[in-house]
Amino acid sequence: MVTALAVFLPLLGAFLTAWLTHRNERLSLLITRLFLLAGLAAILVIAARLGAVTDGGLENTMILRTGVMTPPLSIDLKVTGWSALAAVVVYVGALLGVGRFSGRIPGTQPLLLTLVTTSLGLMFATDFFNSFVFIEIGSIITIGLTAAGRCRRRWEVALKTAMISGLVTILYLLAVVIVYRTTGELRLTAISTMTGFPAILVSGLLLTVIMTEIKAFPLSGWGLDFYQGVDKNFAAVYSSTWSLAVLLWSARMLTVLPLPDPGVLARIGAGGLVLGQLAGLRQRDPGRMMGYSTSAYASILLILAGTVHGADYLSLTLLFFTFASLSKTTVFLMADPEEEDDPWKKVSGYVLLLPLLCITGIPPFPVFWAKIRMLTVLADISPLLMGAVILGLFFESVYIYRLWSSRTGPWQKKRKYFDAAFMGAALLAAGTVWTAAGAEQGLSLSGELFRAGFVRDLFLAIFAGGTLLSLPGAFRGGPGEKSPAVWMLVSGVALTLLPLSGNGLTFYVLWEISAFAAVIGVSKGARPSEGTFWFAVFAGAAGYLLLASLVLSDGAVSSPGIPMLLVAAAALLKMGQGGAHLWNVRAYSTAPSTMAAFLSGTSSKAAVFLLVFSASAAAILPLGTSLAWIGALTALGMAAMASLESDYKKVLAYASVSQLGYVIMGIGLTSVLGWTAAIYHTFNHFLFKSILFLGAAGVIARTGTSDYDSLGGLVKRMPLTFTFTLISVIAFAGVPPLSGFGSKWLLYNALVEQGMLPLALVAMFASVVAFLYAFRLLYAVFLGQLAPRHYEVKEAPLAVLAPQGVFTAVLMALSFRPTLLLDRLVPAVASIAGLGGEIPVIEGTALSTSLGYWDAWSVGMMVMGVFGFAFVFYWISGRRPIHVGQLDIGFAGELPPSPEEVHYAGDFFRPFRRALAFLPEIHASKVFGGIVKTADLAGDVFRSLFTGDARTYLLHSLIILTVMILWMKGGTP
Amino acid sequence: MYCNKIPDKPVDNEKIWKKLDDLARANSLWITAYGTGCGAIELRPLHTSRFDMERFGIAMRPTPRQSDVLIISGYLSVKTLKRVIRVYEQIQDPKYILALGSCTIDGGMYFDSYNTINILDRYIPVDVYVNGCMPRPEAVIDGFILLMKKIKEGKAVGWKRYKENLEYYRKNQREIIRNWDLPDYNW
Amino acid sequence: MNVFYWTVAGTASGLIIVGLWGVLTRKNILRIGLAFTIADTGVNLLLVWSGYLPGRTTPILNGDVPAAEAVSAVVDPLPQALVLTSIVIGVAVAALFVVVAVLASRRLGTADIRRMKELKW
Amino acid sequence: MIRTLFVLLVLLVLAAAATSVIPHLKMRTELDGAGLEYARRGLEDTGSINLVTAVIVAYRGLDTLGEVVVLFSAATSVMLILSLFPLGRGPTDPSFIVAHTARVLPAPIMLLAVYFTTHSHLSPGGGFPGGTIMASAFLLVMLGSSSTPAGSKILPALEALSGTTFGLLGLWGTMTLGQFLNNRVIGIGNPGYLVSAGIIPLVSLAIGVKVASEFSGIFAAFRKSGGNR
Amino acid sequence: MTRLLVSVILTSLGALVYGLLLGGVSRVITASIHGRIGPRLTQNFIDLWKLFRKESSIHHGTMFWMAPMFRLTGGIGVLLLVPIIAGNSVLTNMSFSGDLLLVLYFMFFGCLGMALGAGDSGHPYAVVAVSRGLLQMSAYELSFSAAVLVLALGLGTFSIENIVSAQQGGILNWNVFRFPFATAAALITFLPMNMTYPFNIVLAPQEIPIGPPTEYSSRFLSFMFSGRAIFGVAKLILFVNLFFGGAGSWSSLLIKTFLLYMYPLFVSPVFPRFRTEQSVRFLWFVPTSLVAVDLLRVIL
Repeated sequence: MVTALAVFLPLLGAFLTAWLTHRNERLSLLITRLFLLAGLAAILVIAARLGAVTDGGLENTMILRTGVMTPPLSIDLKVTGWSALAAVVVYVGALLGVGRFSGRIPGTQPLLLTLVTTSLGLMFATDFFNSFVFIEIGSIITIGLTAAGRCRRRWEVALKTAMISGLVTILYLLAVVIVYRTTGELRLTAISTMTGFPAILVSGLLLTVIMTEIKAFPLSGWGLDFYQGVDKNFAAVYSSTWSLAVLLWSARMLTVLPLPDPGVLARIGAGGLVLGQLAGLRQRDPGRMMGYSTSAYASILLILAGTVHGADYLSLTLLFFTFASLSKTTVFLMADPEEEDDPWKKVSGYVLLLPLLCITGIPPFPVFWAKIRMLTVLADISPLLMGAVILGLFFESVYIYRLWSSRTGPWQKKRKYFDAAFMGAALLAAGTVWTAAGAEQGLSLSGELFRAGFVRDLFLAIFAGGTLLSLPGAFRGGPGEKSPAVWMLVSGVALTLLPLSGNGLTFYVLWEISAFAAVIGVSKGARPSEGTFWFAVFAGAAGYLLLASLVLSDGAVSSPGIPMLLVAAAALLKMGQGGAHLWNVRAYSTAPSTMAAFLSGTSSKAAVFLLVFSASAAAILPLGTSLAWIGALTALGMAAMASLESDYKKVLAYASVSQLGYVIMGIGLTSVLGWTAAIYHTFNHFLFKSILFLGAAGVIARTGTSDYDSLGGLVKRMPLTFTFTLISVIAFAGVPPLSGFGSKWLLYNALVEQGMLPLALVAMFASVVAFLYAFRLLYAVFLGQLAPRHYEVKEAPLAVLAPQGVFTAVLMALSFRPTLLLDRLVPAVASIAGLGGEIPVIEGTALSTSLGYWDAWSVGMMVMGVFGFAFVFYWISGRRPIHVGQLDIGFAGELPPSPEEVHYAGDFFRPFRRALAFLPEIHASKVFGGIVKTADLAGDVFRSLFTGDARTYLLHSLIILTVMILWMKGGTP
Repeated sequence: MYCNKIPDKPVDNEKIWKKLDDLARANSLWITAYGTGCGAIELRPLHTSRFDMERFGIAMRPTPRQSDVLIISGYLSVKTLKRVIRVYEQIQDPKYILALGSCTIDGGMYFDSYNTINILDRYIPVDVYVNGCMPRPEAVIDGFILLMKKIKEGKAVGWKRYKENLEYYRKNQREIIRNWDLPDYNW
Repeated sequence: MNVFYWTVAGTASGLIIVGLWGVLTRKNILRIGLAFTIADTGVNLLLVWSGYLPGRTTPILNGDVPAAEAVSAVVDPLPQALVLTSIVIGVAVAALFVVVAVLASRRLGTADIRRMKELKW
Repeated sequence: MIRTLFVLLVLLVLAAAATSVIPHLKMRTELDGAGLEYARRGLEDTGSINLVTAVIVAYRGLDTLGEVVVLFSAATSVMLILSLFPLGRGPTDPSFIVAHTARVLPAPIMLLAVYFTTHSHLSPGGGFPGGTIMASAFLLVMLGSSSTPAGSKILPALEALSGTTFGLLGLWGTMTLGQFLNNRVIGIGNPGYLVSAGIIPLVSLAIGVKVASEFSGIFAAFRKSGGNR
Repeated sequence: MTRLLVSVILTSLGALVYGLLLGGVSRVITASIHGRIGPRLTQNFIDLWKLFRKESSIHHGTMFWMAPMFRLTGGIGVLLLVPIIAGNSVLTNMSFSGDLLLVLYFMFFGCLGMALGAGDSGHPYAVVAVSRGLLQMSAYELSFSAAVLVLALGLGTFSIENIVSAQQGGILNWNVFRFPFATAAALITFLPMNMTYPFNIVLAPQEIPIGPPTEYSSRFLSFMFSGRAIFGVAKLILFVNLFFGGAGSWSSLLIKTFLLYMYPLFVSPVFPRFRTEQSVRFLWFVPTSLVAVDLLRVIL
């Protein structure tokens, strides 16, 4: 009874509202809501009875018999726990959308209610012809509501939809004829008993129908047009009701198709995923992007159907499609259909983020759990297939990020746009919590992960300390920036938990949370879109690589080398090595400065942590030399780039990547000395890069610019900031007695010990080139002439100054007593299995290897002594000099024109540029631009399939049908 | 942007080293390489092996900060005077002025020009005049030797005079330089 | 009888192919709708055809056909039921298609489907 | 031209590929499958002499409900679209013949329709043909005048009523026999009589009224959309 | 400790005197090459004293103030880190606190301080010169450190004392003969290191008077001169230690350093000045390819 009510209540409501709708609109809307609520209650009761949320509950069944007798004579509606949960989503989607859509367009309520009944009917249908009836109702309502919706291109969309449904009708009925004639009945399960050519024909017909209906590439053309042109609020309803129902019905259909080889489905799906999403890369229209995303999910369905079976299949499809649908509904609810060109114009990306991240399947959002399990299965079947799927998913995330990052509008205040959307977001959040709580765990990374010990604690200290100290300054954004504090905190907490995570999956989840919280933090900057987009793309890529490695190392098929390779690639991307610095530069320079400090100082260390801890030394050994070379060349190239750059934050970004190159080099050496150098340098880099970026934050907060040409002379206004920056610059330049020299010393010892002299040379050259940008940074910002417009500039705010002070104190302590750290670090590194080479000896304050020795304490004392002596001697030896004005310079007897003209900061190293002129200009932006262009071109080839002519889409369907029939016919004897 | 502090009046309080100091100053005269007029061409031969001024410890410095001697090489126009004042004041004490040619003494052949300085000593304190139009390098070296002698005797005190009578010099300077825009003292 | 059977099947298939050909090549949207109806008719014919049994009567068990002999006397009732549904659906879809097509051609000023390509790529 | 040829090629290849199914679709000489069962026990199960009606209304009643919903959706959509986007072309005056026919014929047509509808379980016919015929009567009335008939006001009410009736009749089955749309909720009576076959006549009636009101609604919507004289 | 202190002070003073004297000698020799008489040998002392005793001086800010100290500290520091006479326990000074790598990197200390002071002076020429100087430094450090690393790898040590002791026992054991190409490269880089022609782009008085110290005067300048003199001596000793067998006694130290000091004198007076990018490219390619020969020898 409850089942019948759950299915048919909306229909009764539809009959009622059809009568009411033009008489009393408000009452009609109220009744619509009431019926939907009643239906929701009913379906919830059913779900509870079936125990749908418990283990195995998805397969529990409840049958609603209709007519007389039993199937095959009559028709059953079968509710499983699986479909009951989906039905809940259908109701929720309809409830969310009814106000935004039907409230706006009177007379649509009966159709909406009918659509709910139909969706449920389709999901529960067990009869072949009965499904057809439901499909037809759904199509008719879709056409009707599309035509009735508020959108300029409604006719085109409605017509295309109508033509598609016309073709589907014909193909489906042909299948009905064949099925009935060969099996004598019309139950869905009967189809699977078919054999021979009829089976092939029916499979072909149905597969074409399904691919068209679920909008799987290459039959997705009409779906793309649909999402682009349709009333976005109708799309909201459509996604959670009809679209979901068709997906789930298709999910069941695909299991009963009498295909000769179900693996074909996975191949079609994977191919469609890659090519279809490739075509979507260049997409700019937000509605169409959602169409492409739908097409991605359609492909995922095909892949699942070809590879996963049983209870897994049920839970995976459910997780994927319900949450994707709900997310899409939420996204569409935020749209303003009155805005024809960009319905999301007024929506800030911040609001869109939750549903969009949900769609891309970033952990801990529910789709992620489904994704990782799907990939696990695929990894066992074919790593190649898995790779293709990951590539396709990555493409999807790229345009989704673009959609998100291009939204820069202010927070939309109008309540009417957001009540439903917020509810959708809340539901998503709840779903996230719920699925995360029940998520399956137990995957692990290869190697000896998460050894407790000093190294782990060191990273813990870096993550926690970095977060805490970057945070105070983040509460107030710089000029034009919003405060990234919340997201920095989220990211930082996730980072801090990283070393404590118990297994690979947790690690990955925390990694992604940290990355994407950081992405959001970056988006708070003054010019966010570009940097945010690239950061998101690279973080996404790194995440997918890590995911692939995680899944592969868990699987049985592949060799252990490949996961390591992927981990290394992920870490390199994360650290911007080997040309991936594109994102660092763009993100750091557009992010709020404190966020950049956090990213560069603290967050980038996660990649080092990943490398150090996931790589058993044996696994990294084959990659070692290549890693070291990548690190060395990156260190050199980025140092050169930093020298030629004239934006404060970009320079720091290049410098950050360059410095991390040394870390990679050290790790690549796989010796005790190398790893000690790498970890020691990591800690150093954490200190000085945090100081530098926080200093930059202070400067930018006070002056409002990060351009070298408009800064200068700030030492007179911000002496403390200058002092801290000076110390950290001396440190990273590796000049004794400050701590940067320590890491260099260890590194060269390691390099020479391994006989890698060319590498040592490149490293040496890089560290000399580092002087160029180090000095330029100090000079252009703090020294030279103070521009008159900065006369009133005050010292940086305490919130960034105090942390700098703390960092500097640690840095100084470490400079004079590096053994404070090395005492513990060296034994800890030495105890890591598989690391070769000699172990440096620590005696007192001195450190020695068979090659050389270094006593930081005595060097420090000597420098302090000589310096102090010189100072005192100068002080007592004569009169005090007179402090003169900034323009009191020997200027050939002239008065200098103005401070700005005398300040020589732009194109500071022009001779360097000239000297480098013999090199071809290889900018990472050009390389990546080339990659993007190639992908675009390739995508354009596939995009050109979608000519916009509905007849072409029909022809595609027919061609696919023909090809499939011929293919399967050829495939079976 | 400019330091407007008027320099303190010089005091002789370091008697102990004075002899040694004067000796060193006399034997290490660094010239500001600054040609103010036609006579600058006569200075170049001083570098050559024929005249070789380095044997007296005389060297050219490209910046007033590091030099001791300013050579006024010929007539000064009003325009140049302004620059000379600035360069001279930027030289650190003790500093000396060697004026070359008749023009610096009484205006020479340009005595009636509307735009030249006739009596240089009214504007900046000259320690040694070398007459001639132009004086030959030998004469210049002779002037240097005279200057060295004066320094050793402690008589080359133009810089002290300038500081003590700054108001006087400034008045004269301001009289002739109409668009006066220099700071109170050019540090 | 076999000839009749296959003739019907052939006609039906022909209708479908002609209909599809019309759908794929005509430019006027109303003609496309008509072509759909043609193909639909073909499919319906095929549906009825599939329930055909030679020499049998309608499945109404009145005096002519005793209930006991029904099994050997009547044709298959199911396709007939299905085709009824199918026809009704066809009518409904056709009605909607016509409305949309007419309104589209009125609003867009053309009935040429090649002009309705604003949404693409 | 190339396009046409290509389309033709695709269709022919498809057809050629599909011909392999011919051996599997040979003419049947005996009933089998579900058809056999219907013929064997249809009368017994449903009490309907007309086996097609038994299949439509009783065995596969859900399909029929769906069918009704299809019509309902299409009608609602058409009405909705036409009300939003009026065609803006008014009706012409009916010709003399039409006007007079419209006065005479509707009554006998209605009679036929009612017979069709109520005797669905006894003879060829049923809710759909009956309803369509009823709608044709309405159409005739409408064509006979140049305005929308006054009766069209009650069409939505009729539609709602009949639709709800259909639904409730179905739920009745669920409540009593646990089977939606079971026609035996009130006993199947004596096959061959008007009052027999359970609720089949009632359902047919509901279907008839529903279909009639929907079609009429579509006609009325067209007329309204054009604007009354 | 006291001995160390005394040694440190004496070494520094000695190096100052020696450096100034060498400067004087070089001026005299240059003058001779020009056909002039040239200044007195003690001219540099006179100049230094004069500068130190100037009556007034100006400064531009804290970094400007501190730069000469940086310079001095850099010079003295390098001097103290290099063992002056092998086997002499006193004159090894502070060399126990770091090896060759430390010396290499400590050489930047003074340069960095100087550059900062120049930057703080606000004079554009000073900064242009710093830009040139840093560029040139980045270029010559490449080949110099390459040469040094070849030595370190070839001899298996970074310790200067060990490098010196490895060269004992005959002139053919000197690194100049064991690693001739590396030594040649290092000797080429010795020219830009001492800012002599043709690499005199930093102090180019005719272009950018006179580079970083443009604004320095009086005592600041005297500190700078002292620092430069000491640093020059330190570099000489370092070169002698690295390539010319080190110094076993005072006499050999003086002879070797003197000869090494003379070598630029015979190059610089006859060359014009490179442009910055020419200099940089020359230093990138020519000495580095020389080192590469020895590098290949060592590796293979």
